[in-house]
Amino acid sequence: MEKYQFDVAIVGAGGTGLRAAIAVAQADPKLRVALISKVYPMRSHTVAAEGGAAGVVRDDDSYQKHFEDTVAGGDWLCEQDVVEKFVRQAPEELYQLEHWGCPWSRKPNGDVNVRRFGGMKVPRTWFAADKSGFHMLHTLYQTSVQFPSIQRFDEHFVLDLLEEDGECKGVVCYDLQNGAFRQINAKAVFLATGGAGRCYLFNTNGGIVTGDGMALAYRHGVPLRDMEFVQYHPTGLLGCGLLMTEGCRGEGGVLYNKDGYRYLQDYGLGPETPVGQPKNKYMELGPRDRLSQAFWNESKKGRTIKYPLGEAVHLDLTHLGEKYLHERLPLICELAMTYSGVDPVKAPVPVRPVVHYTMGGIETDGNTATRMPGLYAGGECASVGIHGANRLGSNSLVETIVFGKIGGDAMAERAHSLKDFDSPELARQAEAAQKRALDLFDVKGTESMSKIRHEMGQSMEEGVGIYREEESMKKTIETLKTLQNRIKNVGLTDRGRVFNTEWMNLIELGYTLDVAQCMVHSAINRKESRGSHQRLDGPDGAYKQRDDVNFLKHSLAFKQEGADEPRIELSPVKITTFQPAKRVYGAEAEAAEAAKKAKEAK
Amino acid sequence: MEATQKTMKVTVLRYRPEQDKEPWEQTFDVPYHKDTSVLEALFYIKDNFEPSLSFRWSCRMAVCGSCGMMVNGVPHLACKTFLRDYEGKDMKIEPLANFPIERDLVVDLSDLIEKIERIKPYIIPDAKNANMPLNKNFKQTPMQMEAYLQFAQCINCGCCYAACPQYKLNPKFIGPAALTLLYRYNVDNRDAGAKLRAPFLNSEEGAWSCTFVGYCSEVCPKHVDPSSAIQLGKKMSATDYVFNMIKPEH
Amino acid sequence: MSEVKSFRKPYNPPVKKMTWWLENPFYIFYMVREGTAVLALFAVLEILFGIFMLALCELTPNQSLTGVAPYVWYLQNFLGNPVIIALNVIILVSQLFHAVTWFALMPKAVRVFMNKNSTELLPEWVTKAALYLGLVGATVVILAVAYLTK
Amino acid sequence: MRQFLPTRSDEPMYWLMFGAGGMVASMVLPAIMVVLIAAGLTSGDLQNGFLNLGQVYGIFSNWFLSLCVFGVIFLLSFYALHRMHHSSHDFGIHSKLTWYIAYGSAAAISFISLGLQLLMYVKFF
Repeated sequence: MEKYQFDVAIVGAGGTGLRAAIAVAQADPKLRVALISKVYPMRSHTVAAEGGAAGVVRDDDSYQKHFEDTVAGGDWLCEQDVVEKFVRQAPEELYQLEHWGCPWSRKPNGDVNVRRFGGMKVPRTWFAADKSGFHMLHTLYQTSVQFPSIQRFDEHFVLDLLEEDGECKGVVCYDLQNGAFRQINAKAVFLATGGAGRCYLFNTNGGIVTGDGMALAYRHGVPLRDMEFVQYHPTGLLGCGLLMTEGCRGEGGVLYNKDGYRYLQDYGLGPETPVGQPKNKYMELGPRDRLSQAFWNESKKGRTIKYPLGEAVHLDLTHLGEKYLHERLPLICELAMTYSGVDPVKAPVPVRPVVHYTMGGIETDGNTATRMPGLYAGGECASVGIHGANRLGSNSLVETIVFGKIGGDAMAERAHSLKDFDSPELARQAEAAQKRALDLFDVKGTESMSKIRHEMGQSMEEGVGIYREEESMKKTIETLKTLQNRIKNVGLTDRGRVFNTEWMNLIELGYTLDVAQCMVHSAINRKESRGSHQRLDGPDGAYKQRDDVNFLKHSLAFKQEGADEPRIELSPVKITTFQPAKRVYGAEAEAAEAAKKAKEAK
Repeated sequence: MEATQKTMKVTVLRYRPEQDKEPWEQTFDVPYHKDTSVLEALFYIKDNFEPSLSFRWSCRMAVCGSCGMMVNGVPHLACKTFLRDYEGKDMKIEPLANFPIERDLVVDLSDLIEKIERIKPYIIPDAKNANMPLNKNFKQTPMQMEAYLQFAQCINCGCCYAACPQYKLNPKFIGPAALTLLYRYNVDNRDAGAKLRAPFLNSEEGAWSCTFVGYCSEVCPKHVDPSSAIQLGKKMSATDYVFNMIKPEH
Repeated sequence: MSEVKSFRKPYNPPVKKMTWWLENPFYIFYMVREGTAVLALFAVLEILFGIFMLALCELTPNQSLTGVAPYVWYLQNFLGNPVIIALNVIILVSQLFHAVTWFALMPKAVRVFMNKNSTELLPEWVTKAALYLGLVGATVVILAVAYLTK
Repeated sequence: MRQFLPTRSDEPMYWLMFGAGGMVASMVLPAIMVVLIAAGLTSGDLQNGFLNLGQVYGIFSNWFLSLCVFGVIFLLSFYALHRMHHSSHDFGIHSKLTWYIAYGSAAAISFISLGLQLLMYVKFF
């Protein structure tokens, strides 16, 4: 097997991975960086992010406000010291991207413009029309090509981490194009592989979002934190689930049920704000979990609109006018036209909640280090602790660059403190990973991979959807257990080594199944409702409430040796200045704030 | 299956490098409805008939640029092309033209990637702005942004290279997407690197290999209009040429 | 990348260097567009031939017919030849076709903003209209002068 | 890592002439063709037909008009042969020879025209 020696190996070349690679290269051009990705960098799913990235720039805004919005939005399950660091570093990183060429939308005077976003008190979302992720990713990719110390391994699929004496010392990957295995020794390994939305059937995610990094860390004993928190985005295009950005509502789009009624006012988000005058944290600009839950309740009341492809509500943008829509939301117009046959200029778009984001991920500290020395993680695949139980829109794009940078700096430091190394043990592990992968060719089973994938997705929607109950979660747990056995009997039809996607998909599905198990086990263990995790059961419906006494804690999912299911533990949440309170939006929030001010005045 | 569902004969070009001497065709009957994309047709084939069929895909929403391929001889994104538009016809899906075929519908894009990276696709600020503090942005009015924004929409799918006869005839040609990106950075008011990019633009394999066929702009799924960027690049290069004649640099 | 075995065997489809353009209507259109240049060259040669024949003549006022025989031959036996007339009609049509394609592409090489504070580009139709106006104007002037001075 | 920079192409010079010539071909040439056709049709009348002797004398004895004719010939020949040179590439012929033939011919056509026109101009006076 070919062997390489690097200082830093980064797995995943999306927003976080690219930012980390640049950070290392800038910290010290002598450090050799391996940037490994199973696709070309610009295919990474960062590309599909639409709305924007939050960073405090306006005079009427402050770090404190961004901090409070984020922590309250996360239902107090955030690491507050990390959030604090995050909001302070966000503007700097956003300006950095601007200097690198990102076409952030502008005000007439030439300064960067910001837009409103759900759950944010003040407009603070930097945006590049509705292609923010696309522009960020391409800017980062194009910027990265000027650093000769970054060696890319495009279309290389990571099979395993290399571990010795409890430290992470590299990865073994497969070159899809050449059909060769490669061992990459590195002093620091950074996982930036994105989320795991593909656990679910209906999601906004690309086909590559299969939770690879999460499963890699999990299999090496690093816990996955808060995996039960899966965000449903309230406005996915009916049928295909493609994302209609929150920016639609930030720009003034409104949601109607079948009676043409703005139903959100019935769910603690009112009173109704006039059409065309969006107000932060009111109505359509409430947080995502609340909006998705409102849809579910409307559906139960029979007030959604029935289409051949399923139930939907209407996202109405028509009052914004053609010129404004084409300037601010060009991609939305294109997507709705192409995939739904609806022109948002003329007619409302049918939308429904769809799985979008995994708040949880690989447990890390505020510097992206996991509990395994040498292993770091950032971006959606990590849980650095800023999203808590519900992520606010436009916090994740900033997360990629802020923690990409922090991780890059941390790894550069570690690389400086270590010498190059190699050992027969690492080679042995690499060979073993190669053998495990190649052994899949010899399985003579009749199971269908696509059936397993479909059943997993279906079962996850039923068990750990917008609302959850013990009963259905148990069913999902059983289903996943049998799928774990069935996947061992998938026979491959083709032994080809070059671009064998059938083989790669099988390994990916293995990763996804592991992550799905962590999600449902974490969920069934959390006997309360918080953020995106809403339960309907418990004695006298006790789990319908937030339970700060028992569950103001992170869930940790550990791999159990010998068992095919994870073990769940709880860990404390870091609270610094912002004590848990009722999470309120709309008029209720304003009343609460007034009361607080009055109290302070006394 | 619904009674209204129709089927289409879809022929896919197959090539397995370890078994086949050259590509061959395989035909499938694919059921479809009004929203079925070519990509979904390929999913159907992979799930139900041929798990070994390989193709690149990811986002399903025409922004990641993975699924460029030839549909009835024309470069398209599979996820943005629909069977309904080929009703009454057969469909033939082939890998992107003008690139070596790696396997089935997967081509070797390394030449495209190398060219994109060759032309220095990043902001090269002038000395005055090189160390701008990170609490300040460059001034860029909406109009200054408009000058390049359209050309920054490229998703690197490779459709324009598959459409370009000049690239077919002379693979040294830097080609539509990379030249568009070059122009995009040259006209960005934050950038001062035009001089460093000029050798690529001015060369025979740069803008001057283009004969303005215009097919790249026709097939571009993001309406980037590369042929326009190249003509504007030619104007830029010609100006540079004339100035260089009047006042040579060395 | 190195001596390690690669399983690659990329297939390079053969390029039909002469006939690639027959595979796609767009390419055929392109080749026809380029082909109009051949006819334009023929028109140039025709004019040059006329100049040559004229230069052979005695160029003093009130010449006898024998002194200007070469040009008269050019006028009557060449330009007057029905084959040449037909050919010239074809050239005329081809150049009008060229004009249409040329004007259609020209806006792509023009990227001007409406005014200093606008993000709106000069619409394509304005550029095109200006070009067609140029064609009509030049045609009217040339034909008028040719008619009036004969 | 030292990158070998490609050399500057001389194409801009020809491209500028091509551009101007293409403009002439699209705007002026149709009218010229109409005149040539008309001249063919009226060639029986040597006194009043199009391009009769008096008229062509008038053109070529006027330095400005003569120069215009030369300009048209010069630009059109470069335009047409430039395009044909590139078309030879489109037919898979990549040889420096076509370059010499194309631009050599265009230059020859222009020089011949210029020479003949000067000759006539001298003859008139």
